[in-house]
Amino acid sequence: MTAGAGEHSHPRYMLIWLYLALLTAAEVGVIYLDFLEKWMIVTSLLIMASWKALLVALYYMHLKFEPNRLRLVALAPLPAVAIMIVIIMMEYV
Amino acid sequence: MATAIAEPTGRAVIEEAHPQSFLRKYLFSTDHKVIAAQFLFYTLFFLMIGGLLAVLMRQQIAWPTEPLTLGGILPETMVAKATDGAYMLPEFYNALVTMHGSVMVFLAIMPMLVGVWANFLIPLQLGAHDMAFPRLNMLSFWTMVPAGILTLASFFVVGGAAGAGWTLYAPLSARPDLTGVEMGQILWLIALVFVGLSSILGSVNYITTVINMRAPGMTWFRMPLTVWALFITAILGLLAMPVLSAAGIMLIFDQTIGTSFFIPSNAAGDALSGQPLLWQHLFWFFGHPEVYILILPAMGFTSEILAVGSRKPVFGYKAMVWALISIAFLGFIVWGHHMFQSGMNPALGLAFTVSTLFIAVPSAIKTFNWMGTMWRGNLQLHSAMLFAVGFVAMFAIGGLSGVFMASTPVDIYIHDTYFIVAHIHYVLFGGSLFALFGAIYFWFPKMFGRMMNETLGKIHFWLTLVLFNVVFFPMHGVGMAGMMRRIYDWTGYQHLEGIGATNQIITIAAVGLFASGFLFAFNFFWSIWKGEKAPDNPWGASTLEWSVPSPPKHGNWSEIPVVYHGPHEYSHPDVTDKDWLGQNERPDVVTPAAGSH
Amino acid sequence: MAHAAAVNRPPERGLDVYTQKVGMWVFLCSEVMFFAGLIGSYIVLRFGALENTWPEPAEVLAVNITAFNTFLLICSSVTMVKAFAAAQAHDDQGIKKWLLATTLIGAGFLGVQVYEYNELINHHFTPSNCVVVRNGVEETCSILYGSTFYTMTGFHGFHVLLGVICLGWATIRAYRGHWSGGNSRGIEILGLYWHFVDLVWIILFTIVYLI
Amino acid sequence: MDWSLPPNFSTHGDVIDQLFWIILGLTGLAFVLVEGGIIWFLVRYRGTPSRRAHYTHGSNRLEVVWTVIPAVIIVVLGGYSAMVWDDIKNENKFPEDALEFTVIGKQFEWNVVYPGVDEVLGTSDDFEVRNQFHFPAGENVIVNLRSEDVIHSFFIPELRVKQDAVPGMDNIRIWFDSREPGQFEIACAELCGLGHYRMEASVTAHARADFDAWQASQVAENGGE
Ligand code: HEA
Ligand code: HEA
Ligand code: CUA
Ligand SMILES: [Cu+2]
Repeated sequence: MTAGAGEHSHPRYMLIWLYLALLTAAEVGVIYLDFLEKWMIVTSLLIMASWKALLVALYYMHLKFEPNRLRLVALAPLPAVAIMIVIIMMEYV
Repeated sequence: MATAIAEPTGRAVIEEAHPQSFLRKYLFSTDHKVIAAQFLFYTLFFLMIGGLLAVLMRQQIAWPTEPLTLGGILPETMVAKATDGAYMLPEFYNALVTMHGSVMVFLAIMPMLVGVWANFLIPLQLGAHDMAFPRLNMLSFWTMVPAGILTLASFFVVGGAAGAGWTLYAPLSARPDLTGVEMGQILWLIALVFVGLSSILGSVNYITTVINMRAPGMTWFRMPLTVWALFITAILGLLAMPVLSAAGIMLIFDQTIGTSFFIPSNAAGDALSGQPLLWQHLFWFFGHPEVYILILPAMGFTSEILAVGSRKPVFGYKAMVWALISIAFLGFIVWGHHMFQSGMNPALGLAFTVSTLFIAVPSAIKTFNWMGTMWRGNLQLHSAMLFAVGFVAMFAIGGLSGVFMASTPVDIYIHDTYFIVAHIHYVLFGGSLFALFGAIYFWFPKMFGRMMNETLGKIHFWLTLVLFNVVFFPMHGVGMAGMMRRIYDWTGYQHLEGIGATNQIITIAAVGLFASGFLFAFNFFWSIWKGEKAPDNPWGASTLEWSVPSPPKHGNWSEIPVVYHGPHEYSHPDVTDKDWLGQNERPDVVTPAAGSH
Repeated sequence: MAHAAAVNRPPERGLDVYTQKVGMWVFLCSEVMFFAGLIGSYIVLRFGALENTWPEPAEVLAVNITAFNTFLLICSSVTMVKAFAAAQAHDDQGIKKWLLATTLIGAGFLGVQVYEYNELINHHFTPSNCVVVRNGVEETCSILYGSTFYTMTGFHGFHVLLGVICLGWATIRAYRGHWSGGNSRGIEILGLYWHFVDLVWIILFTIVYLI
Repeated sequence: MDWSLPPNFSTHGDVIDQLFWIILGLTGLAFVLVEGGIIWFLVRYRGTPSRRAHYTHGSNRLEVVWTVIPAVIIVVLGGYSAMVWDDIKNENKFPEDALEFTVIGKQFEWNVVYPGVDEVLGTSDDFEVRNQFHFPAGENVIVNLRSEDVIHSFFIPELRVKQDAVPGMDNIRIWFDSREPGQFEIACAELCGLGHYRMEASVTAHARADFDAWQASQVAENGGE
C-alpha cells in the first residue's frame, strides 16, 4: 500500500459529492440562459464537465494520493485521444 | 491441438501437492507456458490456412482465364463449374484476399508474436512465477477461439466470407446489397471484436506484469530487449485495439440495425450522410500502430538472437530501447499515409509525409545497431541465427520500399498497386514471420524440452529465403508496371500486357514456399516427440529463462532469482570459463551499466 | 481474484502499488480509448453534418429526467467511495450498507435509462430514425443523431450493467463477511471501475444532452 | 517481362518519376550498404571455437552518425515531396484555364460528364458518355470526382493520376494533363465489389482539332439537346 490513502485521513467525500451535484445543477441551468452566446454556453459546459471529471478522478479514484508513477499510467492514453480527435477534426475545418 | 504438448519432465512440487485433471492442466490451464503453447498451435494452424488461401489466390492471378486445378472439389459458391473445369468466381477471389490478409494479420502473426511469446517469455525473462493475472490470461486465449471458429465458419455461410478487403472500407463493407456478402462480413466483424478483446486482456496482463513483477535487480534497463519490445507492443495494443473495436461495432450496427455511421446516402452531400472517411481514419488510427504491433516483437527477438548468435552484447542497448519507444510513439501520428489518395484534406498529407518519413530514423538506428552487433562477433550460424539475420536483411528491403510510399507524390502512382503488396510482405513475412521462425527455433527447447533438427532447420531457412524473394521481389516490378491490388483478372488492361510470365513465376514459387512450410511443420512435430533432449541452456544464453530446466516447472522458480547484470553479456573479458554471463550469476564480475559504452 | 495465485506472488515491487490496482488502471486506459473512439466519431459526425439537420438535444431528449439520472450516478459514486472507506476502517456494517446502496442506485440508473429509451422509441426516435417536433410539425433530422446517441449511451449503459452485476456480487460477499478485517482491495478495484463509468457519464451527459 | 514504370505522358508525371528514381537511388544505396554489410560480416566473422568475440556495448559516435545521416536525407526528401505534393494537389494552385469534367464512378463503370461546346459544366449543352473519357492533349484538365455507391479510385497509369472517388463527398478535384495525344485506360484501383477488376474505361487524349470533331459527333448523335 502506498503512503497515501491508508494512513491519511479521508478526503471529504460528501463535500465532493456536493460539488458534483451543484455543478450538475449549474450545467443544466446554463443551457436555459438565453442571453448568452452559444459559444459561451458550450465553453462553460465543457469547463464544468472537465472540472467534475477531474474531481472524480482526483478524489474518488484517489489519483491525488497516488504516486506519480501510477498517475503516469492513468494519463498515458490522453495524448493518443487528443491526437486522434484533433487530427480527424482537421478534415472538417 | 493441446494434447500435443510434450509431458514436461520435472513437475513442480506445488503441482504434486495438487494433482490436476487433464482439463485443468492442458485445456483450461492458467500456467503461462501452457497458454503460450496453446497459442502456438492455434496460430500455426491459422498460418497454414492463410497460406492455403494465398496459394489459391495466386493460382487465379497467374492463370486468370483458366480453370483451377482441383477446383472441382470446391462448392458452387466459390467456383463456376463448366465442362472443362471449375473457374473461380470473382466474389470468391475477393473473399480470398480479404480473409488471407485478415487471417494472417489477426489470427496468425499477431497472436503468434504476442500471444505466444509475450506469454512465454515475459514471466521467464523477468523472473516471475507467472503472469500478474493468470486467469485473465487463460481468458485471453479462450476469447481467441470463437474468433477462429467464426472465421472458418464464415466461408460456408450464404454469400460467402467477407469480401471488402482486410481494411474493410465502408461503405462497401457496410452494405450487403453492394457486395453480395451478408453473414460473412458480420461474422468476421464479430470475430474481430473477439480478437480485440483477447488482445486487450493480454495487453493488460503483460503491461502489469512488466511494471510490477520484475525480479529484484531487474531494473528497466536490465530487461532483455525482447521484454522491452513486448511491453511497448502491449501498450500499442492497449491503446489501438479498443478504437478498432469501437469502429467495428459501429460497422456492425450499420449492417444490422440501420444506423449510418459510415454510409452516405446516395446524393452527394445529403444531410443524412455518414462519413466513409471516418471509417478510414478510425481503422488506420488502429491500423498503423497495428503494423508496429506486428514488427516490434520481431525486432525484440532479433536483437536477442543476434546477440546470442554473435556472442556479443547488443550494440547500443539503450539506443535500441529508445528507438523502440520512438517508433511506437510515431506510430500513432502517421496513420494518414494510408489515405493520401482517399480524398483526405491534402494539407494533412503534408504533415503525414513528414512524420512517416521520420520513422526511418529510429529504424535506421535499429538496422545499423543489429549490424553493429554482428560486427567482430563470433557468429554461430544455427537456424535461429540464420532467421534473425534474414530478418534484418528482409526487413531493410521492406522498410526501404516504405520510403517510396511515404513520399506523397510517388504514392500517387504506386498506391494500391502490387508495389504495396511487395512492401506488405517484405515487412510482414520477411520481417515478422522470419523473426518468428527464428524465435521458434530458438525457444523451442525451452518450451518443449527438446531440440529441433538443425539440418532440417537450415534447409527450411534457405528454401524460405530463396523462394520468398522469388515470390515477392518481382511484385515491386509488377507494381511499377501498374498492376492494381485485389484484382481477380488483369488480362483486360493494355498496360498490363507484359506481366504474365512474372506472375506465373511468382505463383510457382509461392507454391514452393507453402510447401516449405510443411517441412517446418514436420520438423516441429517430429521434434516435439522425437527430438534430442534439450539441455537447460543449449545456446549459452545469459537471460533468466535459460537458468531453469527445459521445460521449466510450474511456477518457474522455486525461489525468485536476483539479477546482477545486464541482459546480453557475452564474451565478457573477466569471465574465462565460458563466453557468457548469466543475469543472475556471480556478482563479483563487474559489468558496465547497460547502455554505457 | 486475489487469493488463488497469492501463494505464488513475489513481493511487490515496481510501482509500489499492488498489482490488481495497476491492472485496473491499465485496463481503464483501454476503456478510455474505446470511448474516445465512440465520442470522437460523434464529434466528427456532428461537425460534418449540414446546418439544421442536427437537432438541439432538448428538442428530442428529456434533459430533466437525465439530469436526475446523472444525479443518481453521482450519488452512487459517493456511496461507493464510502464503502471503500468503511472497508479500510474495518466497519463491517458500513461496508454492507454502502455497497447495497451503490448497487441499488446503479440499478436505479439503469431503470431510468430503460424508461428513457422506451419513451424515445415510442416517439420514433431510434438508431435509424430521427424525428423532431417543431411548432407542432414533425420534421426528420439526421439519423446519425440517433445512431450516435444510442451507441454512446448504450455502451455506457452496458458498462453500468456490468458494474451493477459485480456490485451485486460484492454485496453478497459483504454479507458473508468477505471484506471484513481491512480487506479493502477488491472494493477499491471495483470502485475504480465504477467511478470511471461515472466519469464517462459526466462527459457524455454534457456533450450529448446539453451541448 | 515488363518491370518498369509505363511511359509517362503528363507534366506531373515527370516530377513523380524523377522523385521515384531519386528515392530508388537513395534506398538502393542503403540497400547495398545493409545487404553488403550483412554478407560481409557473415563471411568475415563466421564463428570458430578458437576466437572470442570483441566485447563492446556500442559506440556513441557511430550511432550518432547513423542517426544523423538518415535524418538529413529524410528532411530533404520530405521537403521536396511536400513541395511537389503541394504543386499537384493544392487547389489554390490549380490552373484557371483548365477544361473541367465530372467523372462519376459506380459499380462498375465510369460515367464522364462533358462540359460541351461552351466548356462550362452545369450548362444545358453538357452531355454524358459511359466508359469513355476524351480530352484535348496539351491542355490542363480538371476532373470532379464523384461516386454513386462505394469508393472507387480513378487511376490512369500513363498519366500518373490516382484519386479515390468517395460517395457523399462532392469536393474531390484533380488536375492533370497529357502532353501528347494517346490512348490509355482508367483503371479502378480501390476494391469496390465483385466487378472491381473489370471497372475500366477508355481514355483518349486527342489533338485539339480531333477532340472538337469528336465532341461535335457526340452532340450530333445525342440530338444536341
Ligand atoms: C510489419 C508491418 C509494417 C511495417 C514495419 C511497415 C513500415 C513502414 N511502412 Fe508500411 N504497410 C504495412 C505494414 C508495415 N509497414 C501494411 C500491411 C501496409 C498496407 C496496408 C493495406 O493497405 O492493406 C502498409 C502500407 C504502407 C503505406 C501506405 C501505402 C499505400 O497504401 O499507398 C505507407 C505509406 O507511407 C507505408 C510506409 C511505411 C514506412 C515509411 C515504414 C517504416 O516504418 C519503415 C522504416 C524502415 C526503414 C526505412 C529501413 C531501415 C532503415 C535504413 C536501412 C536506413 C536508411 C534509410 C533511409 C535513409 C531512408 N506503409
Ligand atoms: C503476415 C502476413 C502475411 C503473410 C505471411 C502472407 C503470405 C503470403 N501472401 Fe499475403 N497478404 C497479407 C499478409 C500476409 N501474406 C495482407 C495483409 C494482404 C492484404 C490483403 C488485402 O488486400 O486486403 C496480403 C495480400 C496478398 C496478395 C495480394 C492480393 C491482391 O491484392 O489481389 C498476394 C498476391 O500474391 C499475397 C500472396 C501471399 C503469398 C503467396 C504468401 C505466402 O508467403 C504464403 C506461404 C505460406 C505460408 C507462410 C504458410 C506456411 C506454414 C505452414 C504450412 C503451416 C505449418 C503448420 C504447422 C507447424 C502446424 N498476399
Ligand atoms: Cu471501382 Cu474498383
Ligand atoms: Cu502505415
